Amino acid sequence: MQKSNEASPAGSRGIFDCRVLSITHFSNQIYSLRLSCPDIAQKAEPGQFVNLKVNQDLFPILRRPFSISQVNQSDGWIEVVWKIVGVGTELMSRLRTGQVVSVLGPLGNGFTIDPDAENAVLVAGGLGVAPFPYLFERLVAMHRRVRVFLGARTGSELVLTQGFSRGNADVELATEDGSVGFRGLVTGPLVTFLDKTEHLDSVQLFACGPTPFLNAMCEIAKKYQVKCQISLETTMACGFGICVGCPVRTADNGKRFMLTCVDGPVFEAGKVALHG
Amino acid sequence: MQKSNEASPAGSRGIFDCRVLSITHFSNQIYSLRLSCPDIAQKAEPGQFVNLKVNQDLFPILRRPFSISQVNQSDGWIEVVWKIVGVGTELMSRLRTGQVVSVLGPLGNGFTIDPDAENAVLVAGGLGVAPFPYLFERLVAMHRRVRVFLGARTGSELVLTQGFSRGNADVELATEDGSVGFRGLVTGPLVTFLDKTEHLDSVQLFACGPTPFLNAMCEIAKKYQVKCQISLETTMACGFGICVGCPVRTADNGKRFMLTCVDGPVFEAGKVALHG
Amino acid sequence: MVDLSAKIGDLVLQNPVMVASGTFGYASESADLFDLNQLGGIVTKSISLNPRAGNPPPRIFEVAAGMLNSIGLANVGVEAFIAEKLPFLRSLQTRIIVNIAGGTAEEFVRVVEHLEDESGIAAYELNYSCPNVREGGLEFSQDPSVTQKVTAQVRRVTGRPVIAKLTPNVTRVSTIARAARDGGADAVSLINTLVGLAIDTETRRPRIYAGKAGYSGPAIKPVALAKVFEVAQEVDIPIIGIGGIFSSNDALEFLIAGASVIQIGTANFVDPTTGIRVIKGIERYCAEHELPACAELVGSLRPWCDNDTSS
Amino acid sequence: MVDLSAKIGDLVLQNPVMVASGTFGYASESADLFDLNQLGGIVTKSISLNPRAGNPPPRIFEVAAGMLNSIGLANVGVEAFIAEKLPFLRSLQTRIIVNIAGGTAEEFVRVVEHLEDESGIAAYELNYSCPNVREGGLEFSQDPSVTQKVTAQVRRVTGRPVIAKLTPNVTRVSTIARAARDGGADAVSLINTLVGLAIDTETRRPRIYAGKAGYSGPAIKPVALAKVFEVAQEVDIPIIGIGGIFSSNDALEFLIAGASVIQIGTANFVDPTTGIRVIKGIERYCAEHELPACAELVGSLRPWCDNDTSS
Ligand SMILES: Cc1cc2nc3c(=O)[nH]c(=O)nc-3n(C[C@H](O)[C@H](O)[C@H](O)COP(=O)(O)OP(=O)(O)OC[C@H]3O[C@@H](n4cnc5c(N)ncnc54)[C@H](O)[C@@H]3O)c2cc1C
Ligand SMILES: Cc1cc2nc3c(=O)[nH]c(=O)nc-3n(C[C@H](O)[C@H](O)[C@H](O)COP(=O)(O)OP(=O)(O)OC[C@H]3O[C@@H](n4cnc5c(N)ncnc54)[C@H](O)[C@@H]3O)c2cc1C
Ligand SMILES: Cc1cc2nc3c(=O)[nH]c(=O)nc-3n(C[C@H](O)[C@H](O)[C@H](O)COP(=O)(O)O)c2cc1C
Ligand SMILES: Cc1cc2nc3c(=O)[nH]c(=O)nc-3n(C[C@H](O)[C@H](O)[C@H](O)COP(=O)(O)O)c2cc1C
Ligand code: FES
Ligand code: FES
Repeated sequence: MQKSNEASPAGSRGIFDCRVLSITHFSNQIYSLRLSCPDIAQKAEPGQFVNLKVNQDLFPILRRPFSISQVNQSDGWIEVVWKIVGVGTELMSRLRTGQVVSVLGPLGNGFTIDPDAENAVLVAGGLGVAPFPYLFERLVAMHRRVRVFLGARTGSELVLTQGFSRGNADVELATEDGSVGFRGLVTGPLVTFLDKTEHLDSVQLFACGPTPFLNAMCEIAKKYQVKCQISLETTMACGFGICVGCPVRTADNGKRFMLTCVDGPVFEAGKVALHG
Repeated sequence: MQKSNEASPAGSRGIFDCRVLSITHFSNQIYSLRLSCPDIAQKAEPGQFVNLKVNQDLFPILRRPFSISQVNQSDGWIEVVWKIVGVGTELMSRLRTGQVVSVLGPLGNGFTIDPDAENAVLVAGGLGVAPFPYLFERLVAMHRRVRVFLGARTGSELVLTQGFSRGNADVELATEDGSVGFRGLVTGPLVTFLDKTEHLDSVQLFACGPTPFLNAMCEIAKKYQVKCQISLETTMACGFGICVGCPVRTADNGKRFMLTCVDGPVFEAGKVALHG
Repeated sequence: MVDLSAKIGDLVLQNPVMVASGTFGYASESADLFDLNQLGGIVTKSISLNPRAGNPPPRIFEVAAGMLNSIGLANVGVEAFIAEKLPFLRSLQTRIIVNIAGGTAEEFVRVVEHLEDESGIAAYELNYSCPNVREGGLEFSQDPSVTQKVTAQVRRVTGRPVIAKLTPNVTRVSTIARAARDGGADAVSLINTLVGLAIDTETRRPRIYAGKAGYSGPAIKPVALAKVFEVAQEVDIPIIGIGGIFSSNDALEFLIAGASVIQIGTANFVDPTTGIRVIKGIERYCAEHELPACAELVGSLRPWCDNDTSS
Repeated sequence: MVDLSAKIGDLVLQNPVMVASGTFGYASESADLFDLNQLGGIVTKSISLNPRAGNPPPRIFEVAAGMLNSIGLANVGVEAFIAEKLPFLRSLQTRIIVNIAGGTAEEFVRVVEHLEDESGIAAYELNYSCPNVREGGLEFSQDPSVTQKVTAQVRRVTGRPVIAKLTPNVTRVSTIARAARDGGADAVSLINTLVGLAIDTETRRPRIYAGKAGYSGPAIKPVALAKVFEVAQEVDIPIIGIGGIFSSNDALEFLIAGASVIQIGTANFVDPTTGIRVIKGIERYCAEHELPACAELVGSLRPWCDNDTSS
C-alpha cells in the first residue's frame, strides 16, 4: 500500500493505492475483497465507508462507495463486500490478487454505540450485512450482548453469516422464499424478539439494508420506543462533502437536507425522512 | 466462433464473435493473437485486415484495424500482430485464451501479385511486417522466389523473422541501432540488392510500414522503375466505407481522395500521394 | 405481437429505427452484413448539387465516449447519386430518406428538384448544420428566419415529406423547430453533431484538419435527449431523435422523451447491425411492459416536478 | 525552472490551475487530503443572497464519460458564508475567488455588496448559468444584453476583478463574451455545464429530480475547447477554460486553445488532488518542450487551414 498523495498528513483519511490481497466469490453475484491499507485499517470506525476507483479509465468515471466490512489493524487490511448491480461492481468482480485499487477513506460517520445499551441488535436486509462484521467485533470487544438478524430474498444471498459466531451472540436468519431460516421478512423474527424482551431501554438497534427495510425499521423503533441507528445508501459522487449530491431529507419538516456522506451514512432513526 | 449476426449471408465478410485461441508476447510491447474464425480464414486474402472491438465498453468506443498476419484455413484461425501504442492496443494485450472478441472482416483489398513478377521482394519497416507471413505463404505456394527485408529500430522490435525460412527465401535484417543485422534503414540493403539485380522487370516490391518509409519505397520504386505495392495505415472508424474518415490523396492532382479501407489498404505505389 | 410502426406525418414506417445520414454511406456498403429491409428507414449521406471531394485528413478522431469528424460533406453529387446509388436504394423494401446539403437556399431547392422525378424516395431530410455561405458560415438552423425561409422554399417544390435536421448548437432549439414547422416541415430531426475541438499537444495542431469538428456518440446523448424533450414540450411537430444511440435502452430514452422515430449514427461504425438489435430490444421492452404499440411510449416521460428547478 | 504564473487582468496567480465552483465545496472539506496552497486558486461554491436548501434527490447521475447534476445551488447564503466559511479560505495562501449566484441582477449586486468589506477575496466569478427569474428561466448569459447589464451593475459596486462565467448553451458564445467584456468583466470563464437529460426507462422518470440537468466531465471537453477557441479568436479578453479536465494533457489543450487559466471540476470528485497532478504535468511538459513560461502556450494552436472547412 502506498499513499498516492504524499502531501496529505499522516494518520488522517486519504487517497491510497491499495493492493488486492484476495478476492472471494460467495455466491452468484456476491464478492468480497481484502485490500492492503494500513492507514485506513488504523483509523476506520464501524459503519464508515470507502470510495473506490475500480478502474483507471474514464468509464465508469466516478468512484463507488462501499461499507468497510472488516478491518485488521495488525495486518493492515480492510475488507469490502458487494453485489454486482452494474458496471462498477462488475468490474470489481474481475479484480485479481496483486492489482491496485485507489481507495479514498475512511469516510462518513460510523455507528455510535450507546453507552447504556447492553443489548445490541444488528438487523440486515440483503447486503446490508456488509458493515456488520466490523461492528460486531467492536461490540463483542465492548462486552455487549449481541443479537444478529439477517434477512435476504433467498439462501444464496445470505452471506457473512459465519462471522457472528464469536462471543455470546445469537444469529437468526430469514429468507423471503424460506430456503434458509424463517420464511418471510427479517423484521418478523425481530418483532417476535422485541415482543418478548423486557428491558427495551437496554436495547439498541443497528439497521442496514434497502430503503423499504429501513423504513420498516424506523417504524418498529418508533413503535417499541427503542434506540435505532440506520445506515443509508444514496448515489454519491465524491463521498466527502464537495459535490453535494447525496442529500437526505431531515425528518423535522422535510424541507432541509443533510448529506449522506458527511452527516451519515449512519443516522439516528427518526432524524431523517426516507423516500419523500 | 459464432457469427453474431445470423442474417448475413454465409461465406461473405461479416461480424463474428471469435474466441481467443492463444496470445503471444514477443517483446516489450509486441503481441500476437490467434482467433478462431473459420469464415474469415476461408475468405481472407494476404494484405486484407480485420477491425476488432477489443472491449464491450464505450471506452474506447471504436474498433481498431489490424492486418491479417497469418491464416490457417483447415484449423479455422487467423492471427494478428500488434504493438501497444494506446488504450486499444493496451487492452488487447490483456486478452486471455477463451475470451471473445468481435471481429469485422475480412476488409479491404489485399496485395495483387503480378503474374509476371518472378521475384517478390517484401520490405517491412517495424510492425509493417504484420501482413507478410500470409503474403509470403501465398507467394511460396505460387513458386515465386521471395526475398524479405525486415527493418526496425532495434533488435527486440524485429518480430516474425522466423516465419520466412521456408521455400527458397532470403531474409535480410536491418536495425537502426545495429543491434541485429545491417546497421541503418532497411532501404539500405534493399537498394544494394536492386543495384545488383539484372531483370528489374521481374521484380515486384511489397512494402508495409510507417509513412516516411513508404515514401522512401515509392521513391525507390520510381527510380528503379520497379513494380511496387504499398500497404497504408490511416485512422479508421468503420473499416468498410461508411464513415468516409480514411481518405488518402490520389497522386494525379492531389485534390481527389480515395478511401484507405475500401480502395486500399494496399495501393500501387505512385497512385497515392502520401503526406500532403 | 407488438405494433412497432411509427409515423412522421403521412409517412408510415414499419418500425421507428432508421440509420442516420453520413453514418451508413449509400447503404450498399452494408448489404452483405445483414438484411437492410429490416430497418425502419435509411437516410443517405448528405447529397449536394455538385460532387464534393471532402476535407483532407485527418477527418476523424476518437474522444472519450464519442468521436469528432469533419468529412467535409464528401459525396458524389446529386446526378451521380441518381445514376449510381439510387437504383440500389430503390430496390430495398424500406423507406429511403435522401439527406440534402446546401450552402444556399437555392442549392437545397435545386437538389430537391433533381430528385423530384425519381421514384423510391420516401422523404427529404435537410441538413441544416451546413454552413450558410451567405451568413459567414453560421449553420443554417442557427437562425430561425433562415430556417423558415429555406424550408418554405423547399416546401414549394415538393409534395414529399420534408424533415428539417437541426443543429444542437443554438440557444433554444425549440425556436428553430417552430420556425421549421412554420416553414412547412413535416418533422424535425434532432440532433446533428455538437461543435467540438481536440488538440494534439505535441504538434499543437487540431486533431481534425478543419479544426472544429462534429461531435457524436454516447457522449452527446444527454444533450440530444434534452433537446428532444425541449422541442417535444414546446412545439407540435414529430421528432426524429438522434445522438449517441448504441442500445435499445438508449432508443427507449428518446421515445420516452418525445421522439416518434430514432436514428442510429456513430454506432453503425462499431456495429452496422445496431439498428436490428435496437428494433428487437424495443419490441422486447414493449412485450415485457405489456405495451401493445411502441408509439405509446412517445413523450411518456413522467417529470418529478413541474417547474424547472434551478441548477 | 519553468515560470508557471498566470494573469487574469491585474490578478496574478502562482500557476494557472484553479478548482471550479461547486466541485470543491468551501475547500475545507479537502484540507486534510493535500496542501491547498499549491493550487493557483480556489473558486467557492456559488453563494446566493439567502441560504438555499437545494433540490430533492436524485441530484446526480453518472453517464458515459461524465455526470449530470442538478444540486439546485444549495449553499449557506452570503452571511453564513462570511461568518463560517470565509475565515478558513482567507487563511490560505492561494487566491480565493467567490462565485456568486443570483436570480436577478440585484441579487448579484447585493451579494457582492455583502462581500466588499471582507478581506481575502481575490475576485468574483458570476455564475451566469443561473436561471434569470425575469426571463422565464433563460440562463443569464443566454442573452447578451442581460449579460452586459448585469456585469455593468456589478462592475459599479466593486473594484475587484469580475469574472463572468458563461453558459455554453448558446448559439455563439463569443457574442456573450463580448457583451461581458463590454459590461466591464475582466475575464470570462468557459464553460459551465451543458444542459443534459437522462431517463430511467423502467420508471420513465428523469434520472435527476429537476429533469434537465448540468452535464460535466470528459464528455464535454471537446465542446468546451471549441468554445474557448471561438472566444479566443473573436474577443480580446482573458479566458478561464473549464470542462472535463482530468489530466495535465487536457489542461494543456485548453491553454493551447486560448485559455490563460484553467479550472478542474468533476475530476475533483474522483481525485481532489487532480489540480496538483495537473500543475506538475504542465511544468513537466514545459520543461520537456523547453518553454521558459507556460504562458507562452496560451493561444498557440496551429490550425491546419485558415478557413472553416464545412463539416
Ligand atoms: C455509504 C454507502 C455504502 C455502501 N456499501 C455497500 C456495500 O458494502 N456493498 C454493496 O454491495 N454496495 C454498497 N453500496 C452500494 C454501492 O455503492 C452500489 O451498489 C454501487 O455504487 C453500484 O455501482 P455499479 O457501477 O455497479 O452500478 P451502476 O451501474 O452505477 O448502477 C446500476 C444500478 O444500481 C443502482 N445503484 C447505483 N448506486 C446505488 C446505490 N448507492 N445503492 C443502491 N443501488 C444503486 C442504480 O440505480 C442502477 O440501477 C453502498 C453505497 C453507499 C452510498
Ligand atoms: C489497415 C490497417 C492495418 C493495421 N495493421 C496493424 C497491425 O497489423 N499491427 C499493428 O500494431 N497496428 C496496425 N495498424 C495500426 C493500429 O490500428 C493502431 O495502432 C491502433 O488502432 C491504435 O489503437 P490504440 O487504441 O492503441 O491507440 P490510440 O489510443 O487510438 O492512439 C494512440 C496513438 O497511436 C496513434 N495511432 C492511432 N491509430 C493509428 C494508426 N492507424 N496508425 C498509426 N498510429 C496510430 C495515435 O495517433 C496516437 O498517437 C493498422 C492500421 C490500419 C489502418
Ligand atoms: C462521420 C460522420 C458523418 C456524418 N455525416 C453527416 C451528413 O453527411 N449529413 C448529416 O445530416 N449528418 C451527418 N452526420 C451526423 C449524424 O447523422 C448524426 O446526426 C450525429 O452523428 C449524431 O448521432 P450519433 O451520435 O448517433 O452519431 C455525420 C456523423 C458522423 C459521425
Ligand atoms: C456537482 C456540480 C456542481 C456544480 N456547481 C456549480 C456552482 O455552484 N456554480 C458554478 O458556477 N458552477 C458549478 N458547477 C459547474 C462547474 O464549476 C464546471 O463549470 C463544470 O462542471 C464543467 O467542468 P468539469 O467538466 O471539469 O466538471 C458544478 C458542477 C458540478 C459537477
Ligand atoms: S457524495 Fe459528494 S457530497 Fe456526499
Ligand atoms: S474507415 Fe470508414 S470509410 Fe474507411
